[in-house]
Amino acid sequence: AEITVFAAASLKNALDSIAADWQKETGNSVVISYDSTAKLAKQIEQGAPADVFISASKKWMDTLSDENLINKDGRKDLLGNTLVLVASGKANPVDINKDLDLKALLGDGKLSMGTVDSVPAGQYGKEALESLGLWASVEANVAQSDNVRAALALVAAGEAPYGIVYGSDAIADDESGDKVSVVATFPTDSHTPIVYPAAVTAQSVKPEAQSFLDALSSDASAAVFVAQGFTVLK
Amino acid sequence: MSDWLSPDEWRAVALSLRVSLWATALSLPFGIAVAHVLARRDFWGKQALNGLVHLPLILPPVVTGYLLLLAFGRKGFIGQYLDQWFGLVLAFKWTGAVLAAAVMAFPLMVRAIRLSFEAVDPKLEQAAGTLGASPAWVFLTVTLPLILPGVIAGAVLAFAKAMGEFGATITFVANIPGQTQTLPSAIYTFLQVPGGDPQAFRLVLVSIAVAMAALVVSELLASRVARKVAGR
Amino acid sequence: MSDWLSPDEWRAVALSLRVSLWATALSLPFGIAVAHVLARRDFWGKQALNGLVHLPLILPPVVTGYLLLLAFGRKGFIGQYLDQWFGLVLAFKWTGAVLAAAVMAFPLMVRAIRLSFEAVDPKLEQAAGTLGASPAWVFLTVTLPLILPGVIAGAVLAFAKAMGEFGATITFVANIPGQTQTLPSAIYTFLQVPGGDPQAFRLVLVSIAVAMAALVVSELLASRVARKVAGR
Amino acid sequence: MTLSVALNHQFPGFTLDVNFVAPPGLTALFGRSGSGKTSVINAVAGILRPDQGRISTADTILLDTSSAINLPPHRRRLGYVFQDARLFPHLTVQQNLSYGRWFARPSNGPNFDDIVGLLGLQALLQRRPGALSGGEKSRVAIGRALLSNPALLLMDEPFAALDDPRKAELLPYIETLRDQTQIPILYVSHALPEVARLATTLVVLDQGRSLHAGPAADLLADPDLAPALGLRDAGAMISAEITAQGPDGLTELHSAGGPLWLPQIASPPGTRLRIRIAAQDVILSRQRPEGLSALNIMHGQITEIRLSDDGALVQLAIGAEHLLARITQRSATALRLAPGDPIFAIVKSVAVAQKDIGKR
Amino acid sequence: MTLSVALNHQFPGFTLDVNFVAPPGLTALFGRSGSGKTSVINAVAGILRPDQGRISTADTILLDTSSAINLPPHRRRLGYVFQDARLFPHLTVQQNLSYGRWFARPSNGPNFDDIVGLLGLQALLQRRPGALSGGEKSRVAIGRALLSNPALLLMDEPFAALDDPRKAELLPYIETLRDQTQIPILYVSHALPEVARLATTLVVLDQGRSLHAGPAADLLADPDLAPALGLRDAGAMISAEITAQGPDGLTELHSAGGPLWLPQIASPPGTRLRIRIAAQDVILSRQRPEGLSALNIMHGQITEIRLSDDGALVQLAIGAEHLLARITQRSATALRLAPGDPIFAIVKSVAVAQKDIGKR
Ligand SMILES: Nc1ncnc2c1ncn2[C@@H]1O[C@H](COP(=O)(O)OP(=O)(O)OP(=O)(O)O)[C@@H](O)[C@H]1O
Ligand SMILES: Nc1ncnc2c1ncn2[C@@H]1O[C@H](COP(=O)(O)OP(=O)(O)OP(=O)(O)O)[C@@H](O)[C@H]1O
Ligand code: MOO
Ligand SMILES: [Mg+2]
Ligand SMILES: [Mg+2]
Repeated sequence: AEITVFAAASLKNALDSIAADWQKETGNSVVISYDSTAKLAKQIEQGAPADVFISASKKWMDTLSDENLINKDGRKDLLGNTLVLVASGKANPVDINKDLDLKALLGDGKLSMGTVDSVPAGQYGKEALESLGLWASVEANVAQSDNVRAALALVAAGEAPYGIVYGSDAIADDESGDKVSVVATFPTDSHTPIVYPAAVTAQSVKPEAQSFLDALSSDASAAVFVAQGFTVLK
Repeated sequence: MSDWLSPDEWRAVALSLRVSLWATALSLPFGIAVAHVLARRDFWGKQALNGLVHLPLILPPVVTGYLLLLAFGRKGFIGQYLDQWFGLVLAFKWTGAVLAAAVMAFPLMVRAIRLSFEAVDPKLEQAAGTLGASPAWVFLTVTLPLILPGVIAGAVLAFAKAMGEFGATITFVANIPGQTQTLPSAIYTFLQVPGGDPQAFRLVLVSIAVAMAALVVSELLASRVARKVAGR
Repeated sequence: MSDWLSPDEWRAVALSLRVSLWATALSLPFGIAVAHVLARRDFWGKQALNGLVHLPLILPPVVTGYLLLLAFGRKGFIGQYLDQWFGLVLAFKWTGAVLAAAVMAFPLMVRAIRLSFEAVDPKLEQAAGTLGASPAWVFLTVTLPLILPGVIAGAVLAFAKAMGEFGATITFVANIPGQTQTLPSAIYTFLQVPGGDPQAFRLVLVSIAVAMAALVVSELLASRVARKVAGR
Repeated sequence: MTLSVALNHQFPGFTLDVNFVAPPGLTALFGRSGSGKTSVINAVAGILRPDQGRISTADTILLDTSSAINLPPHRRRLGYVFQDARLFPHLTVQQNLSYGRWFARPSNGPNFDDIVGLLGLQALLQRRPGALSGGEKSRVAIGRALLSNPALLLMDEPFAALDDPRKAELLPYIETLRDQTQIPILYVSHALPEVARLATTLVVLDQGRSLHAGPAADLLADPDLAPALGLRDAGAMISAEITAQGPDGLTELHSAGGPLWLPQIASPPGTRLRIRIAAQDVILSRQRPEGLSALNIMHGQITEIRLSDDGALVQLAIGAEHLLARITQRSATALRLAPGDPIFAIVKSVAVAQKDIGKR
Repeated sequence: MTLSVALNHQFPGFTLDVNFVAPPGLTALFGRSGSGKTSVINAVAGILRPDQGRISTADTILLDTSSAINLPPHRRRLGYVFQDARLFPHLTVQQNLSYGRWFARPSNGPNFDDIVGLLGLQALLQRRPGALSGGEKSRVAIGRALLSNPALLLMDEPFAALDDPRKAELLPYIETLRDQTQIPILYVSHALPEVARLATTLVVLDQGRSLHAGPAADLLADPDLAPALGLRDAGAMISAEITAQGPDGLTELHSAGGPLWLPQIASPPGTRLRIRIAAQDVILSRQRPEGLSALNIMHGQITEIRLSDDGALVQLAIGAEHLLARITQRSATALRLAPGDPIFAIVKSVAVAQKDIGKR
């Protein structure tokens, strides 16, 4: 049988490799539609033929759950992620805490983030800065992009000296670190935990959907996710 | 070369071509009809029609995609009847990608053809009428050949736009490899993951190559037609 | 009405208008020049120029945005010189949004104007030449007035496209409320949050209203010009 | 078939108010530039919809604004030679010529090759109109209209761009069309000799109004009308019948004023002709002159003398017909001409030009 | 100023090979439809770049393909009346007329209001060309060219769409231009009387080649050329001088053949004129005829008789000038005409038309 997975775009590298293995093992086939979480959720609201939904945001999964569009029993928080401060080019680490003069660090440059009202990474970032009491000082200097990758690209291109992105995005891209370097990781208590919830959709009639979801939690899968910079939630 | 692209990528290239060709071909008659009406007739609601045609240009593509989803989705107010009556499902199918591309390209196509309509000398059409040609024949034997440069330009614009269309398409039909994943969707997906840039770049080159080939062919065609229309 | 939109939203509306108008106005001379060259001259590399012009149509907008970033960013191969020599910075500025919108709208503008160039009877230009008008004067007094319908059509298309442009803009200049947040960015943001649809819908209406007003004005203008060009 | 035309139309700054009947044959619309000739023809073609009007033939109402009848042009079975050629630029000359034949018209019209030959278009058939010369364009336009096998032929200055030898070849064809088919021909020209030769009916337009309309022979011989038609072009028509073909390239005719010799006319004895004699080509003499190279001397009687600043216009009765002569006042005085006087009219044979001869 | 033209150009299926000199005055290009007249004028205007050629005036080389000189049209200071009017559709009639004046040309050209009046365009100034009548368009085109104050005037059948009264008003203006300014005029027409009246030089084109080129008076009086020019239009030119204005609207002139009386010519005694007398308007007589309405009787001597199928063309010497007469063979035989015979030529005063008179 063939199942269709709707997954947040940032998961592509890991999911493609896991899905390939799973297909080999089970003989089933998987097709995965990657997009921003919001668009995927809306498509599911409009009857998209998705069997599995892997969201980058708890809120959208909750919304679908409230609308009874997912199988609530099978829902699980699959992955976690870290939030990091990246700098353009090679840069020295900084200590991120209430006393950090982020404004001075930026100078007249911008702080590149996902859109703070809508893109999950942007929302987490704003929350973290607020809890550290740094938001007010830099708010005016924040440049928001419509996804994390775009936010990272602005840093990589040297447009913005600093940016806030997921740990998973920051590492793989540029191991040599001559375009971006991770200068700090936000304390986990400065923001609500970053989770990637996954569930089978309510309309799915394929048993393979649940088994694929289960396979995502296998040790082999976990290794793949970790290699891409995610944390695996048990 | 076949190693250079993965099977899914080949399928994305093929799908983009298929979608763009169908979108161009299917919308052409409507484009000509709407352009004709806008160029030649005065009627109540003309401005509204004109506005409607331009809408996909004015709105962010995602919005157009959502509107398509709301209208032509499985539960949409048009989509449900298409499904019930004709068994035609558009959302999340490649046919939906055709619709999305056609809608997005429509304003460009209509403008080009409309300009050509406006440049046709009505005196030639009158002359055809005096020679016994009914309005339909006048259209086929005089007007249509004379607007051909505009029709070609409109078709080329539409094809190029369809090749590049992304926002509305991915919103309306999602991004399912081998089914609804067009070249731009595939490019977008690569851009969303760490290390995906070179892959994206490869596909961008493919996209450019295909579109350039189409452009060159169309230019040759257009210049032949233009020479003919100029009467030489 | 002023309560109906938040101050940031008002600023987005104003910014979109400003960006679209500037993008249209600034690209118009280039659009006319490129259309002229494509319509009238034959030269080595013409096909390449033609392809380049169409590129923003063919590529997904995000890609165009990235390319702009690479070229016109602070460290971009063009951007750094703009900065050094003219102190002109585009990234994160509304001026960058103007560039993005202009680039995205350029193919539409060029096509419309080019079609009009091709419809001008060269015999009229010859007549002007025999009356003592140098090529530049011929262009100003004969060609330009005659292609005005195409110029208007091109400008309208460009303006509409600029009002709706999102992908390339947000990638190139990001989304800084009050500085680079255009209407489409604002709409997109609302669409990304659960329950944001009504808000987005409000802004879509604003967007449509503005663009319709521009369309109606342009149509009136165009029909006056067309009557004049037809010699009546 | 008779065509009746009554029109009233208001352009900004110009009023068209025209009323005439075109009996079978060729009706010429004559008038100065801007007098409304093209507008009248356009209304008959259905291209101009007048504010008020009625246009009809014996069996069809083409237009009747009072009962909202308005046959579209393609149902009017026209052949319209436009003042500007209006060729289809995207079609070859051959396709332009055949265009009217594509639309299910009875196929007993003129033969394609004949028309192509008549108009000298053989070498141009595969060209497109763009780079044709002015005269070539107008020849194609004439051919296109003739070949569409029309029931009503409209010709708006069809020969203005043609050279005289070509014109001389085409005029007999138009005459044959006029005489052998029943199709009414509306013909615009400002060349009065051409009009005089071709027209059975003449409509004189002035500033949008039909000043005079009637049989061409009557109007052309009316000294009152001469100024309106242009003095230089005044002239009358007389009828004559071929009696013999001379051995020296001359044809003998019999007219009411006596025998006439004209350069060879290729028609058998018995053929009746209309001959136009321009008023300025007539010399008057009291005695029968002798020893002159002019062969044609007709005897008649002066019926009217009209003096003006430009000279004297003398109308002569030649049997039941009339001849006009334009002479100087000084000659009129010197010869003491008076109505009722018998008089000789001298016309050089060659002054009666080939193209001033029409078959009846 | 003298214009020299030598051209060679190959169209697909048509070769242009022309060589002539246009001395000051008006040079007429005469030839059948498609003979290459417009092409020659286009080359002079710089619109057609011939494969090979050289076009120059005394002080400027307009084109020389051998040294790659090719002055663009706007530097040639032309006034070109196109065969098709080519008005600017987006400009009013007034703006069309003024167009040439926008480009820094010396402002001593003709007066705007004079030209507008001459062409009868007052009422049209604010209109756009779209809905002008055929003749109105060509009048605007003529005005536009004249008002651009050109150093070289090119006119391609400028009067084809004009009625005779309007033509009669315009021809004297062209004559004045020809005589009072030094600008060369290249003039295309297929109306020989017009050409004869206006032309100082005549170039006869046939299938792209310049068959004959030379002083118009010589070519028109050459019986060898008569068939090429169209027999009906053959005719010679003689010069005459006004001697008196008669009280009865006639002007007396002195010619080598004797006194002539023509309808009033508004020029003072002493003015020298060129008068064209069409060969077919001349009657020959052995004796001096009496009692005729024709006032003009010239005495001369037969120099040449040329017989053809169409009759006899007789050339007479009138003093140092020549006259052509076309008569029938029968008359030639009856009168036993032979070279050397003294002879009388009768010309109706009115047959020497106003428009056949040109100021020298
Ligand atoms: N649409 C219009 N608006 C205003 N005036 C018009 C319009 N159409 C024609 N006219 C005027 O009506 C008059 C008659 O035009 P028409 O073309 O019938 O003249 P015509 O007799 O054919 O002249 P010509 O011999 O010059 O071709 C002209 O003065 C013309 O300018
Ligand atoms: N671009 C071209 N290609 C082929 N043939 C051409 C081209 N331009 C002109 N000709 C031909 O050259 C010949 C001369 O044309 P031209 O316009 O000079 O004639 P013309 O003497 O002005 O005739 P008319 O009196 O009919 O206007 C014509 O037979 C025409 O068809
Ligand atoms: O503007 Mo889009 O949503 O990147 O195609
Ligand atoms: Mg007319
Ligand atoms: Mg010509």
